Amino acid sequence: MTVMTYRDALNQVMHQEMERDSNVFVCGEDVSGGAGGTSGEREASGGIFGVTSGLLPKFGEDRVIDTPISENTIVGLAVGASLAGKRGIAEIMFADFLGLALDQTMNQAAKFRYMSGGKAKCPVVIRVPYGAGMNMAAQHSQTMYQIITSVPGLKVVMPSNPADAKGLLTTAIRDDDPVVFFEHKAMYGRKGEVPDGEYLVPFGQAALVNEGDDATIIAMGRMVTFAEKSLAGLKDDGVNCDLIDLRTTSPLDEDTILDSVEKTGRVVVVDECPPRCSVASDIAGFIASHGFSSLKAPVQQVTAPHSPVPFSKDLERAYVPGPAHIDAAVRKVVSYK
Amino acid sequence: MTVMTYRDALNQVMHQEMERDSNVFVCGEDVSGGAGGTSGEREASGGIFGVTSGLLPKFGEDRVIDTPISENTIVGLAVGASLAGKRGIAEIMFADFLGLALDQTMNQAAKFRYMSGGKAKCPVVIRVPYGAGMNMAAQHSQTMYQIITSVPGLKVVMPSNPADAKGLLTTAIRDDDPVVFFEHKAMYGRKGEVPDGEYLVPFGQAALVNEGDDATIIAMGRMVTFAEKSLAGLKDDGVNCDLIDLRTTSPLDEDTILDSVEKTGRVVVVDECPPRCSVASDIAGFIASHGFSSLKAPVQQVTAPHSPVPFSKDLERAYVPGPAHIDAAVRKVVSYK
Amino acid sequence: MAIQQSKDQLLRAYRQMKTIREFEERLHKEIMTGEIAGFTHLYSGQEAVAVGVCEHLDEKDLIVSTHRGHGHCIAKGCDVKAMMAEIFGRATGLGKGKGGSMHIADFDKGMLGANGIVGAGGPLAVGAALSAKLDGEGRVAVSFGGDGSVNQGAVLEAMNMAVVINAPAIFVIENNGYSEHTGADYAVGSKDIAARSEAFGMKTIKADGCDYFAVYDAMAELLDHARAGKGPCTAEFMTTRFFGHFEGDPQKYRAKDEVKRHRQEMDCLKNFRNSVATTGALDAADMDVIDEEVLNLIEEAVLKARAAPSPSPEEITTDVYISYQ
Amino acid sequence: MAIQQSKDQLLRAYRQMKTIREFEERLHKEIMTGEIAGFTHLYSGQEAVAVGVCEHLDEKDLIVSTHRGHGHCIAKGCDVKAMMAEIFGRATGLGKGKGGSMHIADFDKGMLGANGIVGAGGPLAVGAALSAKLDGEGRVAVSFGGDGSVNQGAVLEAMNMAVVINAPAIFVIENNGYSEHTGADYAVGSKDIAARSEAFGMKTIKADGCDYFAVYDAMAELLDHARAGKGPCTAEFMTTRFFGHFEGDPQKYRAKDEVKRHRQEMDCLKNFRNSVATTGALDAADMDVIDEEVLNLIEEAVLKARAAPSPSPEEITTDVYISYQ
Ligand SMILES: Cc1ncc(C[n+]2csc(CCOP(=O)(O)OP(=O)(O)O)c2C)c(N)n1
Ligand SMILES: Cc1ncc(C[n+]2csc(CCOP(=O)(O)OP(=O)(O)O)c2C)c(N)n1
Ligand SMILES: [Mg+2]
Ligand SMILES: [Mg+2]
Repeated sequence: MTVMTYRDALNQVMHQEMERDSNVFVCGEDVSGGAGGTSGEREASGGIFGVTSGLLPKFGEDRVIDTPISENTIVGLAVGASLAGKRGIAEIMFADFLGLALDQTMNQAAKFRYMSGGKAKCPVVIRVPYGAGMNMAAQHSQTMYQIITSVPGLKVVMPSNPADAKGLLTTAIRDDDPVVFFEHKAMYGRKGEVPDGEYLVPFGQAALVNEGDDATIIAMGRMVTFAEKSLAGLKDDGVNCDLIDLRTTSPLDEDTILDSVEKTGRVVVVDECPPRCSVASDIAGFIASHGFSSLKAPVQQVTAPHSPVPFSKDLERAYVPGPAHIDAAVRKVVSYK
Repeated sequence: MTVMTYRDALNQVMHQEMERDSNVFVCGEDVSGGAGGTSGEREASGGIFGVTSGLLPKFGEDRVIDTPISENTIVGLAVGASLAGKRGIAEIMFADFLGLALDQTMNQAAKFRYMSGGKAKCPVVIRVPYGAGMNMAAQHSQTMYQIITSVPGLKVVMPSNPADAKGLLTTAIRDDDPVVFFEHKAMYGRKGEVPDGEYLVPFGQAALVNEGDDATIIAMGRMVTFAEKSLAGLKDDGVNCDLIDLRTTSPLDEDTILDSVEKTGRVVVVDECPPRCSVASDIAGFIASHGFSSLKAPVQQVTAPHSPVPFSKDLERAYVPGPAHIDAAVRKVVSYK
Repeated sequence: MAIQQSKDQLLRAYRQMKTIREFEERLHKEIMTGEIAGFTHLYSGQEAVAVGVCEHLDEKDLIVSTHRGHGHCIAKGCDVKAMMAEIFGRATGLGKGKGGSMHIADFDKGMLGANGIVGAGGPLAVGAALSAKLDGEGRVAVSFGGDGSVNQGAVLEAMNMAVVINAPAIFVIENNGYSEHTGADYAVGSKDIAARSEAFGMKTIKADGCDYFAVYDAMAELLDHARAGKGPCTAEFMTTRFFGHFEGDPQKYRAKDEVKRHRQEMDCLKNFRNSVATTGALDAADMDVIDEEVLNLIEEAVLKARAAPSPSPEEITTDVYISYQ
Repeated sequence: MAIQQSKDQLLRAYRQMKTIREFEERLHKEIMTGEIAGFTHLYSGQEAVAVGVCEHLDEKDLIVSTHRGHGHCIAKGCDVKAMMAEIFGRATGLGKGKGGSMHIADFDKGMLGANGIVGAGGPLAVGAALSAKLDGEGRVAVSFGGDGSVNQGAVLEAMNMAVVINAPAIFVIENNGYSEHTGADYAVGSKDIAARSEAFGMKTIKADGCDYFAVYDAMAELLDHARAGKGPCTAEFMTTRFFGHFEGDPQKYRAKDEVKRHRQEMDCLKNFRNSVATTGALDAADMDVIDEEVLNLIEEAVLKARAAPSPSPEEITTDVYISYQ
């Protein structure tokens, strides 16, 4: 075990996997930075969030590819190469820009295996920093994972801590299906214990972060960290909750969810998305269909409001679901008669 | 009242509204057809589904604009013009192609009013033929409305019959917010009674197509027609259902849903989308959160499977939710003890 | 300065073009019977392009195709019977009947798929070319696209991307004068496709796409360039389609006699027979034999496809991971 | 053949450029205090472009801007205090603090918004130009974009679209040598932006973006063309930015002394003062007075913004229809 940041854990995986498999390559805007221009240093940035730093010096320009601003083609580049034997890792600088790359993601990557009757394999990973909390306003703060989760053929990964970041990205790179990997911008600096060496976390297996009989809190990505914060205060008042970290929203670990619901009968789903067709509604709907007999109270959905992400600090702070919202929702669900 | 097709109802509205307001214009691929080339006839197609036919001869090339194959720019063209005082109607030939135009739809049209603090107005309508049933395979058959419904700032319209097609499109064109208007490809030929003259159907008001106390069926778009088919057989066996046609998935008519659920306590949601983050899950989740106290049985979600749309006739027929699936779900929900 | 081709080469090229032609002419008839569902875009008229390009390629080279992909598939070596079965939506099809006409692919043959999204092949081909570049074995990737596809941002981005990463990608633009019901002279603002690829910094050749020899010679030059690592290239081939955009298209946008005239004046098969006759490279008799064999092959393909079973319902949820059942 | 401009015109142009410069230099300091949140991209160094373009426009003309939009806003007449308040995230901002630096807009002034999506302005500007065309009053729409934006499909599609529908759109490309941390000579495969717009069939002029007069004269020619309905045009202006891509950028990708050198050799304000001195068109004293006034205006704008209230929480759900509460 080594204590490192979420960013460094992701960076370490790309070093390890590119070392291990010469078919793995990385492409995106400024993944190294410094190409062309009067170039002081060749690797001038290592990714705008620093996640790909150190790759260029080690693996060279052929496998660490700085690209023009062409999101759809960045994904297409990785997809096309992956259909032809490589394992491409495409970085889309902000998840919001998937709006430009959805065709290659949804209509191409997601469907090749199916449309070809299983002949095609598309082992591509699309890394996307997502989420609000850094005052980047409406076009640089969206969640997007609800949209990608709705697309059959895509796997959706949302690590909530450095160890999972490492284990899930390793699994993603080795997976033969296209994976969209959601990294919360506000978590890159988060530190945690990370297993040394090779470490894989399987898809479709949620983590039971905390155990308790009073209610089930289901969260993903950064929302897990907020749910954790709310646990302490609740515990002080004698409220003990299961906290389920989905880790991957697709595939979904249905068993872990249903087992916990059967035990507690009271559910709070926490999701950074706006409410409509969100993962929160998806899980709440799933429970209404498959866990109904165990339900003792209305499922509480803690989400952002149905509006774009506001810029102003105070507004954004109030916009993003936080520990206070979760705390209130849990108290509501446990007190329901 | 006049009996006409879904296609003709839509076509009539565009004629009426372009007549009424000189700011309204239409743009898209082959909306007239016949531009350039050796051009036998100038209006050679009137839209690949014929929905925009007759507009060019009447309103001319300035307001009926054939475009190159540039989906993102087709939407951007309508959005930019609408920000500058016009009311653009952009046709995206297949809803699937929103994958190329999502930036202009989600990051631009949906957010201008909010980001500008209310100064901007973006009265654009994006018309998108959607859905499976015509053996057009995985890239020409998707639903897409679950994705658009998840985006704050966009209104989502899904007429299930010719009268609503007329009333809702008229409302959409006059609405000052961006509207994505979903027309099911397989419904264009559907005939029905349509009010003459000016006719508006307000957004956010579902239609109670059928009344019954045993269960609530909630559907939208083409799924309403399948739900209607299933009603007769159920009635013969003494099962009477409320059938709610949402008409618009965003805004959502929450009251009509909750009133019916309170009455029946048993719900079937029918949605052509794959299950994850679908409108079916959205409604089921909404009921689990806001209608729980009236629920007497698990909410049944009738959706497509979580796979792309297959080409082969037999596979596609089995893929799309139909009357048989609905019938089975209703019987299950009413028999639940 | 036409390149010398052996008799065998010429006979194979003729057989390929003829196979595509008869495949499409037969489909045109079959579709009228209503047995074939969905969208079908026929390639008749453009055979010289697919064959003139693919005769230079082997299975390790990669191609990315379009909605009008049957010709590219046959030229790249896809099994004609398995293709026909796919178009009929049968379990014996190349994609088990799950893809259909717009999604025929054979990855073992380096055929990365027809594509229903106009322009999507551009980025995919540059990715395939990147794969070839990383392997360093002189392979190339060819992106087929139409005159309409050069107005799609994806293709324009892909051209720039290919130049920036120096990928061995070749953009083959088949200019048949129309994108659906709209003339290329309208939708291509500049009316000049070759100038676009040149402006992106690519070696570009424009040639007659109804002349197999012109296509073959142009591609020889571009492939030398790309295989040598000198960068991506573009070819614009002027051609025509003998049928509507898709089956069922009334083609009101075309002059009444246009197709008839083109079938007389721009038929690449006629052109081929004429030129080999004048040069004496081939005997008509040899080609007549091929014609016979091709017709039999197509007949057999149709009969087999008709007789083949539909995929079983379980196939709906195979070839994709499934969650939330 | 520089166009004659009156003393008043020149003084106003100088004031506009100076206002942009001081606005940005002051923001650079304010951002260090940590009071301003989010992403801020400063325009210092490029003032001659925004002003040389917008001095030709009136409020009925439309512009679409970028992430680096402060200069365009000021040049198009947005209220400096309301802009500063917006960047501070205050209720008194142009967007009530809901948009911020990347989304400043003032529709009453024909300023259709800065934009966080590189390239998105291209299609929007063509749409705005279409609106102008339909109104038939000779209005135009200007799309500002950087060297990086010409690799974005949306911009390339928009250029073709503008030509096809003959919209009075003018694409102003500000080539400051970098897109974020990548050189334009790398990301623009052809290393030649003007050739692209020409290949799309547009009249194109390339000029020195650090020389107000060069920009002004080039735009005069293009605007005559566009307003006369002769079609869209493109201008490529060579310029530089004096700060990092965004505030906090260590700029490792630039030669150590590059910014220092550019501030000495490529400062459009210095250039302006020099040329009006040699021609004797303006007295330094008049400009000194303007410098003074501008500094006071910026100081006042900052003080007012700091003192202004944040938007109230209810604003989260206003200016958007709300469903599913
Ligand atoms: C992104 C996208 N937009 C529109 C269509 C509908 N469509 C299919 S083919 C076609 C025309 C393509 O023209 P061209 O590229 O010249 O190819 P051709 O059909 O002439 O072979 C169009 C508009 C599509 N399939 N994909
Ligand atoms: C679609 C999109 N991709 C990437 C980014 C991140 N980004 C912001 S500015 C920028 C560089 C833009 O370069 P250029 O167009 O030259 O404008 P400049 O910053 O030089 O003014 C990038 C990559 C973005 N905002 N939008
Ligand atoms: Mg064509
Ligand atoms: Mg730049």
